[in-house]
Amino acid sequence: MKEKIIYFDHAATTPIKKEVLEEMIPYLTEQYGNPSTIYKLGREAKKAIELARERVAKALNADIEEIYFTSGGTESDNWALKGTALANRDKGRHIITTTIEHHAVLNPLKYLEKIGFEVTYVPVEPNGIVDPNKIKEAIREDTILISVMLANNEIGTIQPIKEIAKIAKEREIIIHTDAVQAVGQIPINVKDLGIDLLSLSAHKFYGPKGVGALYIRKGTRIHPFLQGGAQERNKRAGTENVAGIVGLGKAIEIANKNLNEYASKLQKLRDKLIDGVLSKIDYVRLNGDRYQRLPNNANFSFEFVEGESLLLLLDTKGIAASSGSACTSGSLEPSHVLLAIGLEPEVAHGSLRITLGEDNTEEDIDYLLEVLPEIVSKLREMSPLYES
Amino acid sequence: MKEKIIYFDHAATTPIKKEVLEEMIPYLTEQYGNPSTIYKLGREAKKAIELARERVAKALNADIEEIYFTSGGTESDNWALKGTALANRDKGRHIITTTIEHHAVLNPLKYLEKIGFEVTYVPVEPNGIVDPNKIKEAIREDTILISVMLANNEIGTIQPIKEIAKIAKEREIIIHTDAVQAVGQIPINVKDLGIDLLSLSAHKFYGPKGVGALYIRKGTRIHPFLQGGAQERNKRAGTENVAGIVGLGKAIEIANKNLNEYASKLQKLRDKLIDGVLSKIDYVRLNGDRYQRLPNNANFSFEFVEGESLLLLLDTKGIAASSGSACTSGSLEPSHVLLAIGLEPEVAHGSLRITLGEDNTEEDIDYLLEVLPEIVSKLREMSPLYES
Amino acid sequence: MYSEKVLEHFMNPRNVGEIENADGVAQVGNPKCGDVMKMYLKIENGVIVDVKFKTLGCGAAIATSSIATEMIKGKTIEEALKITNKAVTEALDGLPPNKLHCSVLAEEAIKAAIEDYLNKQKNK
Amino acid sequence: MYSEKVLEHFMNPRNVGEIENADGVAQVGNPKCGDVMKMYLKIENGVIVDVKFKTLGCGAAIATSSIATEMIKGKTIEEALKITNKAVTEALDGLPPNKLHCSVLAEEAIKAAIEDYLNKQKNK
Ligand SMILES: Cc1ncc(COP(=O)(O)O)c(C=O)c1O
Ligand SMILES: Cc1ncc(COP(=O)(O)O)c(C=O)c1O
Ligand code: FES
Ligand code: FES
Repeated sequence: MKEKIIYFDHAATTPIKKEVLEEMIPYLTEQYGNPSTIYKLGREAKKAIELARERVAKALNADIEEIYFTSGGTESDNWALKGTALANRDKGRHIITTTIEHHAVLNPLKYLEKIGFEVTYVPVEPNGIVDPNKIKEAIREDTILISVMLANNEIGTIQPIKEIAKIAKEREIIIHTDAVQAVGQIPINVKDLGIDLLSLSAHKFYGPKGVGALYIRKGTRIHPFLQGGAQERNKRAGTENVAGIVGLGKAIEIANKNLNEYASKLQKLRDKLIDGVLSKIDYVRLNGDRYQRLPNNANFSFEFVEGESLLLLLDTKGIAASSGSACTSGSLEPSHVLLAIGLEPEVAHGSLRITLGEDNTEEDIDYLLEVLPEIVSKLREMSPLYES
Repeated sequence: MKEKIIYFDHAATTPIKKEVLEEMIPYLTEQYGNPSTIYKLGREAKKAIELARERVAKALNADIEEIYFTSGGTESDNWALKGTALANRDKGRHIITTTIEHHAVLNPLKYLEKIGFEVTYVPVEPNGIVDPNKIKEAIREDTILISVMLANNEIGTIQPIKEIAKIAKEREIIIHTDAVQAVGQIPINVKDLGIDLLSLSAHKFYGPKGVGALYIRKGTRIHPFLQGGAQERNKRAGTENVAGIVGLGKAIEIANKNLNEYASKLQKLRDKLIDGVLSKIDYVRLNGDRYQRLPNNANFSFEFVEGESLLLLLDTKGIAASSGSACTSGSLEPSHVLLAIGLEPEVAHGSLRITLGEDNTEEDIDYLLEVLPEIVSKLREMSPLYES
Repeated sequence: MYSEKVLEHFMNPRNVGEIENADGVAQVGNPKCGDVMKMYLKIENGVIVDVKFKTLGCGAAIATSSIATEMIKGKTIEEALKITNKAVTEALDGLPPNKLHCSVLAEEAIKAAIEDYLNKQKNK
Repeated sequence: MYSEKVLEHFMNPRNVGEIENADGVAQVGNPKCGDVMKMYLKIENGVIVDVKFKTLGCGAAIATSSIATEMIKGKTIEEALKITNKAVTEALDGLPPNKLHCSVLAEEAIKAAIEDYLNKQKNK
């Protein structure tokens, strides 16, 4: 058993970068002013927030006034969807999304269905990518909103948002993208993508948990979601999480600067991992497109293995990873994403998601390739369904 | 001009206590696991959250499963109001509140009015306290919710929530209280108060900004507000702000332990301040009841003075304070609270809120009592309306 | 989430394997999550003298299989039939609420394997 | 939020006070926020030779009063009438968006005080 933890779950969350925490610390200590106040202590906090806003805007090629801070990806998604649906319900009540969105998109949409909206869930192709033509076909007279994620959190597939945004714009439909998994992994340019709304969450790119942002293109009709004080130009109330926002700003700045280097390093490790697993283990498949995926994501399904057991055994070897198994989720349903790409529930059950980060090394991959086959064998030997 | 800042704006926000930050730091550094994950790093984060939940429950005399973490007081208020209104709209569409609530209550209620609810705003007495009988008189057949704050953020008046809750319960009406200003200042016992929902925010009691909690009595009908993942037992989605939640838990534990000592110290300073200001300055009034107010709050109105100017001059003397002047607010309306207790707009305009904290000393009060009369005189001399 | 006891049984499960020519065998599935458990019994004079299992499932499923086999080994059929999922859960120092259903699998597997034995006896 | 220039004028306002027997006097109020500004002019041969003000209002109101009096002192009436709230704002290195209305008060006070002077002249 190794002492050190090998962390392979960067899609779940990432550690805060040292430089990020360093910029946060003053706002957790002496710079405690409330940014809405008028005296120096408050003005300093306000300035820090505005610098963070500038950094986010720069990273996304947005205008500064188009960035609003939130409590994370979930709030950004809730706000984007409920805020635009309700503000545009005079125009129509139809919304289009895909079958592989995060629950932070699917559950608000389910709620909107309950209160009178209609949602079309466009299926994805077996490679985990949605066909823009199918989005186009789903459009109706009364479609007001399309929400498609930029990159999937389980299988890492990158969606053709630019094409979808173009289709949306031709019909004057609002287009939102959940970029929570994409920020810091692939270049993002909101103007080039042509989108109206984009959600992001700091803890996915080496920033703190509990802070995110929503990009809202100027002119987009949207209601506030958190109502109260006049913060965020009356669009998002609540005393600002100053330290968190400062951390988000610094983290996105660093992520954007290192993007190419980071991505090519991780992609190399990822490919080594994928090749290694596929060649060393039987009855295994790679989930999601082999190439059009995030540089840090690999997702496998092993037959005759259950994901939670796999994770627990990896944990005993000092490896932290994730699974779409029903047994790891409170809901007892296997991952809706794996089912959406056509996996049988039993197979979805035996899935393993490895998501790499900047501290991972070739040796980490070697170690995983050493212990994983043993663990899979051990579990298969215990399985009543497996015949070796 | 003093070098050190004398901070008199603890109702706006408080610095994070050293012991609180110390407990947070591991969760900003090596303990970065996502609490929803199954491996050790995630389980540690989960444990930390559950300890915090226990501490909050203990401080409020609630059950552990009745505490839900949020992104702050504003989210707690939004959730409490919109969540219960929508979940109980089959029973009725009438809501009762007061004229002195925080915007985090008033603005969600305005939104609910837009979508078909009716809201009665019960006026308060000139001392800034609501008469429970007036709440009772406002109740209708279709009243589903009453929301009255425990203590007011501007004038510090403490409201008779226990009596109001009793009235509500007789009629099976849900009762929410915004305790954002009360926590850490006065003892709170949710069972004794007899309330269904209570909002709090960590940064008001020496915890971090951007994290709060909502107490939801078991059996209260309420919809989730942030929808997505299965966090917080499916009631509040989003990757948890682990460090923030840990900070909240530690801060409320300390606040509760030191409550009596803290309150009696601040009350003494407050009384010295009130007596000093009222005796040293002309044309001044104390806003809010002289006795039934938070131990740390003093709120004055000076005629022939405008609040923002007052704050700016105090700032140059190293004093941080607050005002309900229109000029300090984005909205250009003077404080709705000061208008609600019967002040003329001109008088509300010249208000000064001093809210004390544990680091304040007698010397701080002496210093304020020395510089404030000079500043008020200087401004009055500049006023075209003042005749000395 | 899991108790030390659960983790210990999960990591070192007792009685994993098969029994050739077992006197009672049954495979049960958990409809809730798709997990599968197979139980083999060797029975002499109404006493369970040996038991083995194979399980495809979560940590709780494997741990409950393991402890359940320990609990019935050496017991009479009547005693074994009295073992409930509650007893199994308690023996493991509890399970998280969303994992309680996993322990039902173990109870069912024991019952089904004994039933298989009794049926075989009848048909002898 | 405020520029250094605004804060400097706020803290050290120029030309505060009254002029006895002023040639033009006017008091204007800002309906938006309730602030009040009073302007006193001493005018000789069509030139503003002295100016004083009193203001009850926010930092921006006081700073704009102060700089506006500086801007018109020594100017002819015609020149003074051309001074807009925009010019006043620019001279202060800008104002926050929600404080732009404050500078209108200064422009109005100048205009009203000159008007008062012109009316008095007519009635002489
Ligand atoms: C694609 C996607 N959307 C939304 C979220 C929600 O973000 P958060 O948990 O920060 O609220 C996540 C991560 O959990 C995600 O991966
Ligand atoms: C009474 C009251 N309610 C609600 C809030 C909102 O809390 P937060 O700003 O932490 O969201 C505040 C403070 O701003 C408050 O004083
Ligand atoms: S048996 Fe599958 S969740 Fe436990
Ligand atoms: S004049 Fe009142 S806000 Fe500036």
